Amino acid sequence: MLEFPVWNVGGVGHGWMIGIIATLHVYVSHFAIGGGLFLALTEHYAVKRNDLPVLEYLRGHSNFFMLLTTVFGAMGGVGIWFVVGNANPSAISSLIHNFMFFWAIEWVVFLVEIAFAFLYYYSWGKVSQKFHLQLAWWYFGISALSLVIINGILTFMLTPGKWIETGNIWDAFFNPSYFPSLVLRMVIMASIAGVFAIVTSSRIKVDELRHRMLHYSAKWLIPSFFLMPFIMYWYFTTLPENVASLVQSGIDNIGAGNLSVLTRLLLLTMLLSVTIYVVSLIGPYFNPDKFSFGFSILILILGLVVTGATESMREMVRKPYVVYDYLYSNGVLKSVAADSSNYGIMKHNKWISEKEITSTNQKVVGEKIFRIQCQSCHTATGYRSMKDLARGWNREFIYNRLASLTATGLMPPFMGNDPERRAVAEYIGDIVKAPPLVAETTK
Amino acid sequence: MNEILPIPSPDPIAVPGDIGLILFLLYLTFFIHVVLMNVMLGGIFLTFVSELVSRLTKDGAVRENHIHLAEKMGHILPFSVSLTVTFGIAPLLFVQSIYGQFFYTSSVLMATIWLSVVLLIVIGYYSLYAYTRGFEKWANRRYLFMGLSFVMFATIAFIYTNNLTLMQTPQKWLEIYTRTNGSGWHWNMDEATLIPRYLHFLFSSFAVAGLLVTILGVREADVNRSGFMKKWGGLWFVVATLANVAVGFAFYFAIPEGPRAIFGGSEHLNFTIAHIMFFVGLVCISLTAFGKVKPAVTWIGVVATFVGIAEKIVARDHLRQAYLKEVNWTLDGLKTNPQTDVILLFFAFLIVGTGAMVWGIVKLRKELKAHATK
Amino acid sequence: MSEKGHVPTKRDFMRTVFTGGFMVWIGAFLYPVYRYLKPRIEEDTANAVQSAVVGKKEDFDKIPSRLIKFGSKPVLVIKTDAGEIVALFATCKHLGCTVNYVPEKKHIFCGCHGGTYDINGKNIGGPPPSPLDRLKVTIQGDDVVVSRA
Amino acid sequence: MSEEIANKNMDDPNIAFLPKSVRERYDLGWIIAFFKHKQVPVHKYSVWYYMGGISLFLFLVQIATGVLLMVHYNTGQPHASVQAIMSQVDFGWLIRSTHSWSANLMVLAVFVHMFSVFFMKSYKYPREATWLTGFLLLCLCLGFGFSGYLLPWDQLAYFATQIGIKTNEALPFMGGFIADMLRGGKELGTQTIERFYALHVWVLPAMFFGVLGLHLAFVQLQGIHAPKFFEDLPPEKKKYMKFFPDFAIKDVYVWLLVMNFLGLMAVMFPWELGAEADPLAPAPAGIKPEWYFLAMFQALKLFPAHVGPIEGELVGILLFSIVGGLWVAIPFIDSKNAPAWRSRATFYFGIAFLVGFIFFTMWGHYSE
Repeated sequence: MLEFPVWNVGGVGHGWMIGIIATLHVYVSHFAIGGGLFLALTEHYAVKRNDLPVLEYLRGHSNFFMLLTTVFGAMGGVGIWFVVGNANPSAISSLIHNFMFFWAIEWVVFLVEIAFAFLYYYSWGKVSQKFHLQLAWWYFGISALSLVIINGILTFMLTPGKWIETGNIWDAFFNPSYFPSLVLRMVIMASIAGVFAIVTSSRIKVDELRHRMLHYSAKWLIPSFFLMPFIMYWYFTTLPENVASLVQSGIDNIGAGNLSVLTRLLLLTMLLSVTIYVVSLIGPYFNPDKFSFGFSILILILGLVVTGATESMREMVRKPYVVYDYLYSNGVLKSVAADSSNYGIMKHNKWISEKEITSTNQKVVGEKIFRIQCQSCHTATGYRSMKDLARGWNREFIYNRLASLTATGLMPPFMGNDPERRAVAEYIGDIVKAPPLVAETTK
Repeated sequence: MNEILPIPSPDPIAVPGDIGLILFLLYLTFFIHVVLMNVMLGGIFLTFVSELVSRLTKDGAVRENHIHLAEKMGHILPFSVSLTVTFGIAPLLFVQSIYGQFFYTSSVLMATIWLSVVLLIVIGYYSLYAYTRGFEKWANRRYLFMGLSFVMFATIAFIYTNNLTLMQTPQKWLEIYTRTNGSGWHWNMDEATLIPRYLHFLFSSFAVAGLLVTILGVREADVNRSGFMKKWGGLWFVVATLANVAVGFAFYFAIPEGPRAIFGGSEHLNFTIAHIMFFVGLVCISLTAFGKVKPAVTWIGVVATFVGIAEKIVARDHLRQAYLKEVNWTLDGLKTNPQTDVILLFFAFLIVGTGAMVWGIVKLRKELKAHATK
Repeated sequence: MSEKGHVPTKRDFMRTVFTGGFMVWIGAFLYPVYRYLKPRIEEDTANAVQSAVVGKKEDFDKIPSRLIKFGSKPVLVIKTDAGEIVALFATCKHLGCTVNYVPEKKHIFCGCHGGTYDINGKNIGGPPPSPLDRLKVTIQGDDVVVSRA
Repeated sequence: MSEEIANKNMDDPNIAFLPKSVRERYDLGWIIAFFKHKQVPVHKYSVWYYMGGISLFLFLVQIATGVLLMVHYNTGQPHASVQAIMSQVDFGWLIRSTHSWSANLMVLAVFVHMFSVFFMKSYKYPREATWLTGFLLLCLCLGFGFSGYLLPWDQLAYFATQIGIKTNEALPFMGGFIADMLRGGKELGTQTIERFYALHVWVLPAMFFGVLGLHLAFVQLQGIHAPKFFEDLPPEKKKYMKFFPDFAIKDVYVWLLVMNFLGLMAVMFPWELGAEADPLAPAPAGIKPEWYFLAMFQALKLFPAHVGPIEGELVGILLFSIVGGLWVAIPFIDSKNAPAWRSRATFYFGIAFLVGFIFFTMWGHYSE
């Protein structure tokens, strides 16, 4: 579409803006579900054994849980919505036009979830144990339902599957990676619940209870550690590209296309998650008496970094699309992109106040076109910068390169006619301080 | 569509439901959002005022009444934030499906400010919790939390007013984008309706919060406190509503003539009913506050006010359509492709979800009673 | 430590689980090291594919270029405007990506870092330090045969 | 081994985790007992006690990755072989990036360790020798950095090394000799690589192991130093934790975290390899040495070409030598019975040194 104005965030880049908010939100919202299971199951055992100290701990933990998930978790979701709307309106518009009523359903579920979170928290000690436990299970069930729904929208972006041909909403929702992703997230959230429980447990004042709860919380990390590799493998088999070969290319060659970052993120994910597992076993599980709050915070941070790594992996695999095979990262429809060199960006995007390219405004217009088309992923001198990526290129080469962007398999085509392409090449040429073109090659 | 203005084309995917249905859902959820938002924003302000009064007054009885009210509000307000936010999501979703091309554009033009809303809510929300949780512990300083929270939410309201006025004036967009260089830092200050519109909403929130205090007064068992709350709440309602008449006129005349014409035409009936309702509300609440009447009178006033608000919400959207008609955009131009099965599923969820909440609350009240008597 | 006839407890089980996990962890570290040290089976040029038929002559009239597998290596076969058929190892001299022929521009392009070669494999732009390796092309009857030079 | 000792070993709870076959043959209980006996003071600066351990850990990483790099590195084709490591050998880029990152982090950790030791005044009697060996280790670290930096033989490495050696050449009497010995000739060339390689993988490690052994032995023999305020506490207020297992387990966490940080950096910001060094090409603009030499490099620029009859650079180097000499001699200046003013002066000298170091490094980093 390329008809929206573009928010200019300087060197940070849209990717980081979205990435930071999304990572925090994913972390906390998975905790909102896994933590629900933790509360319900732990309360179930505590009630069964009439273990009052544990119930007292749960009350404190649920206070932390409620304050974190109903405020920070909820606002994070809104934050993603806002920031994606600002950074990539075409993408959010596509999703809303497809999934509006699924989102409406998600909203109903969220509303009920929040209501039950409050009911659960504020009824501690004021109602029968049986009813309170019931509320806990209700909360968990409803929050898991919210994942069941939002998962359809999330996975759609990566694997729209048959929707591309049929346009059928159910094909979009139950897309190829729907189920592996759902199971993956269910397993992850149990371990995130464990991580947060380790944090609150390490604050318990009574030694005996602290040791017991640390030991117990650490167990929550074990299932995901063993199940994860299999589920990951299942998930990868449903992905569009041959991910295995992408990963291999990153193993032997760091330069071969930027997709080597996928391998690197995968390695990082393994390293960090295994460390979390080892630390939580050596510490909270086997030696709870030698474990302190400070180290639990470090586990928490490691968990956040893993979340960030896996989420950006998901983004990486999707390149160059935001909705695979349908909408490119910069908001260009694949169907429109077919005729890229005759597109005439200035005709379609009326946000460029200059109406014609002249030798004097060439670079200004070039910058504006760059901003519209490239800034969803690149910046001039900051994140994924032209300064680094085009270092050492001459202007003619940049000009030619812009015509063959799709050859990388990572980028959408340049949408624009010859003078527009020349204008962008001149702009980038200035960034990398390329020598000016000799007069006859410029028209 | 307009050839010169930089309005993006509508999304190539059709709107997934009947426009009338979506507008109905938009009005319904927005109505609930507005009432909750008014309770929240006005409530925070009134509580802040109560805090100040209790600090400045020398009269022990007045102080006690205000502190009691502040504590009561302190328990309600965090819920109201949560519900306001949640009920804000739905209308925002519906509005994007219909007015997306305008709404996204204006959001991008003020993106930095727009995004900061999220941070401001988090701060305002946590500071409310700090107020409630630290009511005893930080008795001397707790009013600061309430003040901070008010500043946050009042700013958010202002940002919303900026964005929603900006979205209906595409004529100004290109100039703004060129001037700000896309930095996303734009306050829509040159908009004539901005300030009156904002004050109109702000005063409404004081009025609705006053209404809430009145209702709390009616339901209060302690005669002394009940009298105080009815008077204090009613006073806020009456004063804020009267002030809104003045602001309303300013707002009305700030609207450009073209869109304004609808109030003489298609919206005339709608508008008249709304004003009659507000008048009824004003009379009933005044009687509650300053006379001795049955609770039924109060409830009539409440219902009348709510009907008035609902009418105004419909009128607000019609005004937006009138604005956009100026740039040759109408609802008729939208393609629709209703996803009937998903819509039915949505209603099923709505019914079952409401049922679940009702079950939870009813059972909770029963349990609370049973537990208390034990 | 455990005595004879000792019934395994949950804690013992957990120790096993932990040890198992720890082994996996160590393995995860050793795997890259193993891959790093594992000799790359260098192509034994004496025994490798020496020549291959890559198609009929007239195949190249319709589609001027094709990428074929020569043993385990990709080879690019292009028919030039002059009618000559050129065969080149399609491995970029920069970092070993597979290059691609761009018919509109009549040059060979590497998508990884934007290296360009002319139709004869000479490096003309971007980072590649040297030309692509050429193969010998002979016409035997109708068949186009590519062989190591 | 006598039956008696074997029996004692069998019952020693300290080594119960070892298999029976080991316990009946070797008398190992005393090692664990020694570490269990050793205590670490617990106070607000305890966190600095991890720095030495971190440095050690990073050194171990250096050995492991360094040995792996030797497998594919070829002094005959330095640049091409590193290029191959980066783009052909499986996980070669990972090993090299880890080696480079770990090297830098190790230098950083050693610096932090040194300053924390300095400000806790741990160098004082009777730990002078620990300080001296520590200083030697720092010098060896810098030597590792300097020699290792050249080995990939790219433009940056070439010119940064060129500058480094030239600076040395300014020294009177010995300067030219040292420079020639380092270069293996009058010019920096491929013969230099052989020398640097020998230094980097053989000479320096051998020296490092020896000095490190001494350094650790001193620490073990004398125990961990506690700052004065802790020593002055009444005995009942002094808190200690056992080195083993309490401190050791925390050390493990810290090492794991450092390892993750290292992995994060190596994976997300892999080390780059520039174009092959070409002695004939003009030096690219803004050549700078590695950050740990940057402060010196920047400070040297301040000196005018000539100070009186002497070359400015020489004056600078002499000045650095004096400061360095003072730094080494700290334990003897601020000695056991030194008057209070000398102790204070030492402290301010340390502050000035630290601030100056950071200031010049930043300046060097941000100047063109």
